[in-house]
Amino acid sequence: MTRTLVFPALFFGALALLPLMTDDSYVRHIAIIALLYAVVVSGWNITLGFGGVFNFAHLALFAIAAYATGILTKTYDWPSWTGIPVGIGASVIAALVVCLPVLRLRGIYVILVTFGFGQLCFQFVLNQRELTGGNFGFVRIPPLKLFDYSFRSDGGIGYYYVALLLLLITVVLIHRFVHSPFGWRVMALRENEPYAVARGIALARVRLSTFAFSAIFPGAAGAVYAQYVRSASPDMFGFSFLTIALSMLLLGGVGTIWGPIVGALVFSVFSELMTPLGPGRYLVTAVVIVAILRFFPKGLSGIPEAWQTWRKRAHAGRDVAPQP
Amino acid sequence: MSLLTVSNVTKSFGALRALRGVSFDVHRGEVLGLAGPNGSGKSTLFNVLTKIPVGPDSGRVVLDGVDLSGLRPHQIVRQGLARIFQTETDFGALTVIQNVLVALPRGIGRDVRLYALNLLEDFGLADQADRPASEIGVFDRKKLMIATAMACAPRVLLLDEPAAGLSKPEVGAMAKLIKQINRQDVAIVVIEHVMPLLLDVSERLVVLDFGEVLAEGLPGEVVRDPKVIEAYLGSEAQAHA
Amino acid sequence: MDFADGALSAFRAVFASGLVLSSLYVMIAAGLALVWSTLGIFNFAHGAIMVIGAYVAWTVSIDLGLGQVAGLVAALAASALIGVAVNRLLVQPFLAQPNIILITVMTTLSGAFFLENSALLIWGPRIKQLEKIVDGNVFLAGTAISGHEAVIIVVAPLMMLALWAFLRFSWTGKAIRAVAQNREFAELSGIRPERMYAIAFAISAALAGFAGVMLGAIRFITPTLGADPLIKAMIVVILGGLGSIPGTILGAYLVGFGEAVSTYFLGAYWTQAMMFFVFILILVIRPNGLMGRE
Amino acid sequence: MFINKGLRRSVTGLAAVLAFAVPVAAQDKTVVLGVLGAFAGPFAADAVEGYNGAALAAKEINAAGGIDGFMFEVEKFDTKEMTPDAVLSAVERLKATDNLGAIVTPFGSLSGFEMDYVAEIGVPYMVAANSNQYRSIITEDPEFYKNTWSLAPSYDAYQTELPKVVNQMIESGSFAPENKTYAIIGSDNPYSMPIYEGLKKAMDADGWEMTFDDVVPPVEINDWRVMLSKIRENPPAVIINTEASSSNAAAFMNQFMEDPTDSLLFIQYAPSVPEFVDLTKENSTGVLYNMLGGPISAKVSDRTKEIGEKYAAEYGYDSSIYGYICYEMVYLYADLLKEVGDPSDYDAINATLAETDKEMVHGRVKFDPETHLSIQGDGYLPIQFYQIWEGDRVTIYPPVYATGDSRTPPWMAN
Repeated sequence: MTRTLVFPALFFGALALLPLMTDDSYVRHIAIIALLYAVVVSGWNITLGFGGVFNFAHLALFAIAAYATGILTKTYDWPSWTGIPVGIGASVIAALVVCLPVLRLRGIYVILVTFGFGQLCFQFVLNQRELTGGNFGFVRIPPLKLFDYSFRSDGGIGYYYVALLLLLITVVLIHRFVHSPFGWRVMALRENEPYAVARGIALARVRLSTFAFSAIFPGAAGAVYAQYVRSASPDMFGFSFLTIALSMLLLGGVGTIWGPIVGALVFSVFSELMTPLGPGRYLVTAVVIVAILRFFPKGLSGIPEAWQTWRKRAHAGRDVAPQP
Repeated sequence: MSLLTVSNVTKSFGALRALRGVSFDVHRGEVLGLAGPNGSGKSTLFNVLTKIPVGPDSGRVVLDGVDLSGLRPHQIVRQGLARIFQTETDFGALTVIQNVLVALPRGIGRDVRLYALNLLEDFGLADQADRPASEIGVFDRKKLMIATAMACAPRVLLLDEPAAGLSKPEVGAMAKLIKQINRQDVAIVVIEHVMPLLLDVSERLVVLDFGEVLAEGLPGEVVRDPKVIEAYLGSEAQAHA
Repeated sequence: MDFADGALSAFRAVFASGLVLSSLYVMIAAGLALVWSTLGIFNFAHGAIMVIGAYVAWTVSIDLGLGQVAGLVAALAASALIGVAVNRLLVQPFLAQPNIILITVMTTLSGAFFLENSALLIWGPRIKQLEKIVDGNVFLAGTAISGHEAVIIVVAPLMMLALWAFLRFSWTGKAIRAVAQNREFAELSGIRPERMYAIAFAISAALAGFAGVMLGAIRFITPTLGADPLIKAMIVVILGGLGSIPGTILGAYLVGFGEAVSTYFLGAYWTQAMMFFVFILILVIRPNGLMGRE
Repeated sequence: MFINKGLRRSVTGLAAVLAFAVPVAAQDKTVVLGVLGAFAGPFAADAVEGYNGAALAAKEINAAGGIDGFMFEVEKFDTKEMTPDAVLSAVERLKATDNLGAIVTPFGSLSGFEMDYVAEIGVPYMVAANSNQYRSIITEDPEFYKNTWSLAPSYDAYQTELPKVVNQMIESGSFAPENKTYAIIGSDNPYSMPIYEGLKKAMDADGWEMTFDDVVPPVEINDWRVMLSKIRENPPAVIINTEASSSNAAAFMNQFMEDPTDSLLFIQYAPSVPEFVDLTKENSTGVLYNMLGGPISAKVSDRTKEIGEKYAAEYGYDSSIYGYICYEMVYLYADLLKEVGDPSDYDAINATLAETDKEMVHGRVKFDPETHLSIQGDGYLPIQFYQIWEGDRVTIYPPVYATGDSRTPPWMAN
């Protein structure tokens, strides 16, 4: 039991100490965004990975949360600490709405309807210019403030720890989910839907709960994102944002707790390093995605397993070798 | 006394009339055998009874006084009508015991794990409780499927070819298992092509042909019914043609 | 009198506009529908292939000055080649996987990004344009449209007809359908499935390239030219339903005329959002499309 | 060449990330000028041309020996998908750049939100677009944004000047309307909408009666015919389209010309994009458009002619507005550096920048201390009206920069 805690403790310990090692704001910014991505992608993994539902509306939930937070805290002067609850609320409600048609559909149709939902939200944001700022985006969202402390001070270190805390909560919640009867039901539905129903699992209720649960994470992350970058843009509904998040998920490995997190962190740094390539970086990204799908279907999280198999094989080889 | 009453159930797929007014009763505590040539509508009958994926076009199914027509598939299971599928089915990514745990109804008691372990013990699967279901043997997977059905606390259990693909000793073990379950006051309807098993466990036999009940009665009498023999021979002849 | 006159001319304009839009959508959706209806694969790179077709035609016909016919031929060849590559690299290696649907969505999306940004690197961000096939205007139901669009109106349904006849009557067409319906059985009958996939993709991509060349003369060519048509084509194909070429034609005309009518009554402002709303609604009510089979 | 340099930077950047940011050894006497923008996607052309213009100017200055020994190096800072975090990443890269002298760019984002973060760096920040967005943020605290200055003027004149020009055409006899009616089309984006609203007010105030009014969403519009048929039901004397997308506007132009009404056609800004003429060919002869902050016509401005020729020689095609303006930004920065002497003294350079009063390719640039935009109007940056005639862009207003007279559009000749 204690052994399983070693890796998480090391991981979060190292991340908690990162600001002590560098106060470089560039590193900090990339780290904050990477942590928020890790939260979002972990949430996506609940529907896509554990639930097996091809939900392409997940990033729209993130954008909806960012807009809801921005509009309520700026236009309607809600205190900035309400951002996270507002973001979660908006995201969960939207997830339940998008889940309703999904209950009736399968396969590619789920992808199309959830993608269509994102496009519909996008059109709404463009159309409601007075409310959302239209295609130029929503700006000057008030930063997060607790008591008298503005999270913008001290080089935004507060945001870093908020994002890290979010990720810690995410890991704890998803860990509990994976080891709970609810989590097993979700996975049972993914493994074999008719069989799951034949064992008394209520498809609609479990699926709605899955969507609501997975929406918590983009909701919270979207709120913090909006308060950190102080802006929301309709590009957040776009294809490229979606593709980035999906690449992270695939890179890390679908259906594991740590895969999406590792994927998000690695991909964030990787994508930042590729910036000088200009449009060429999309070429590299595309090739990397296809290569992962082709050669590492389980993503980075499948590598330890592959390594173990390889080692076993190597050991076996050595054991066999001395025999006559 | 009738526990499950099936009256006048029909089901069509386009022009194909798979079930044409099927009626029969399942009595409390009995094992009812369901026989018939391939394509006679046996598995379709199980499908429409449990509404997986959809219920009958018309007709009534009443379980212990409750009309099932208004219920959704998972509610039917909770009402006490559970089934196994023809092929070994499981939640491969879950462990053996988790396969059982997801099927347990709420309010089963405080220590659900102990309850599930006891259930697995009955099926000789307790020592594999924490292995992924995808890693256990074929016979074990078959037993696990029945164990998960039992986890649903059924009053009527529908078994679709439990002996398919099993070795001779395994068939014997399966027959024992069915009788053992039956002793726990669970009525059983069993579809089976392995005739010795069917005749061994069944107290009564219903024979379907072309979606209709062809014969019904004691196993020994039914198998000697000329209509039944002809139906089987006819399908044999077709198969050889 | 005045009202009746106005209503009539409005009706004509809606008709002309709807016809032009529908024909464009038929043309763009044709290739997408071919691969979707026969192989069950949704090619998200379809729009990007269209873009490449348009650029290649531009390079050959305008930059190198070799004329329109050479441009068209080069565009068809290049896009067919890309279609074969898409199949070879992004579809074939994944066919054995159980969740092929999600995987091909991912791989073809990646393909789209690859092609779009390759176009940006090769041809630069500045907009380009092709020559119209015919100059001048044509009057359709009393509303003027360009001659080029008149050609599209005529060619688009012919293209679909040819596609339908090809699938229906030619050996290759039948073989493609056979592979789609039952791969093992087709293989037993001596059909080579990989080859059928390659042919279907090549034809589909060539159709995309053709659509790109036609569109490139009435719209600006940019690397992102394909994004909007792809989404429209998606709506068309879904509306039409799986496994149905006539359905795709119906879908295209419904979307085109629907857009024109909605623009007239609801205004351009709400038409786009409306289309997505109706799209979702139809998916929920009839997941297999208007003409789709169960 | 650029990519290699970029790669080298990124490798040191990676080392910095892994070693938790060790400062890279500074190179002497190099001043980095950053171009902030999205180098892929729908706005790539703007960013690339801004970069090209700036790079061209830097090359010339370096070839002439630099400024007091300082050599310029122009670098791209890619805002990628233009999502807020990607824009901020680019700003953070700027911040981490050694010898950063200034940011010269068309625009950093559509909303201008990046200004807050650039203000924290303090580096001089010159932009050339999205005046409304930059203004609305700057006016809240001009002192805080003391480093951000816009070489584009306020867009207010877009809302008011059209009736004046139309009246001038009536006076000169090139336009003889039967009545004073107009049709107007808005485009639902924060740039076009204020112009659309303002123009309606200005036309109404001038006694024009509106016969048609619709707003299109900010997406691709393939077909304007339904809208045009509604306009044709009751042909107005003037048709105004504020659609900002040049592609949509070109489609409108062509479809209008399929069956033109006896109306003067004015399209806001979009026809200024070089390709508009390629796409519309002879159809566009007679259309009116205007531009704020655009270069004075090369026929009357030697500066425009000179830059335009150099640009075309270097890159093989004509520059759009941003190539010119970003070119000028680099020369403006060169002036500042010459005066201050120390590129790292941002405060001094910003203070000098604020005092700018210089004749440039698009007119005399002097900044409004309240909005940090270039002052617009007589003697400063003009609003210019053009009429396209057989592919030529004839400046018809203001008279001082005019290269020709307005003419009756060919479709109205009889």
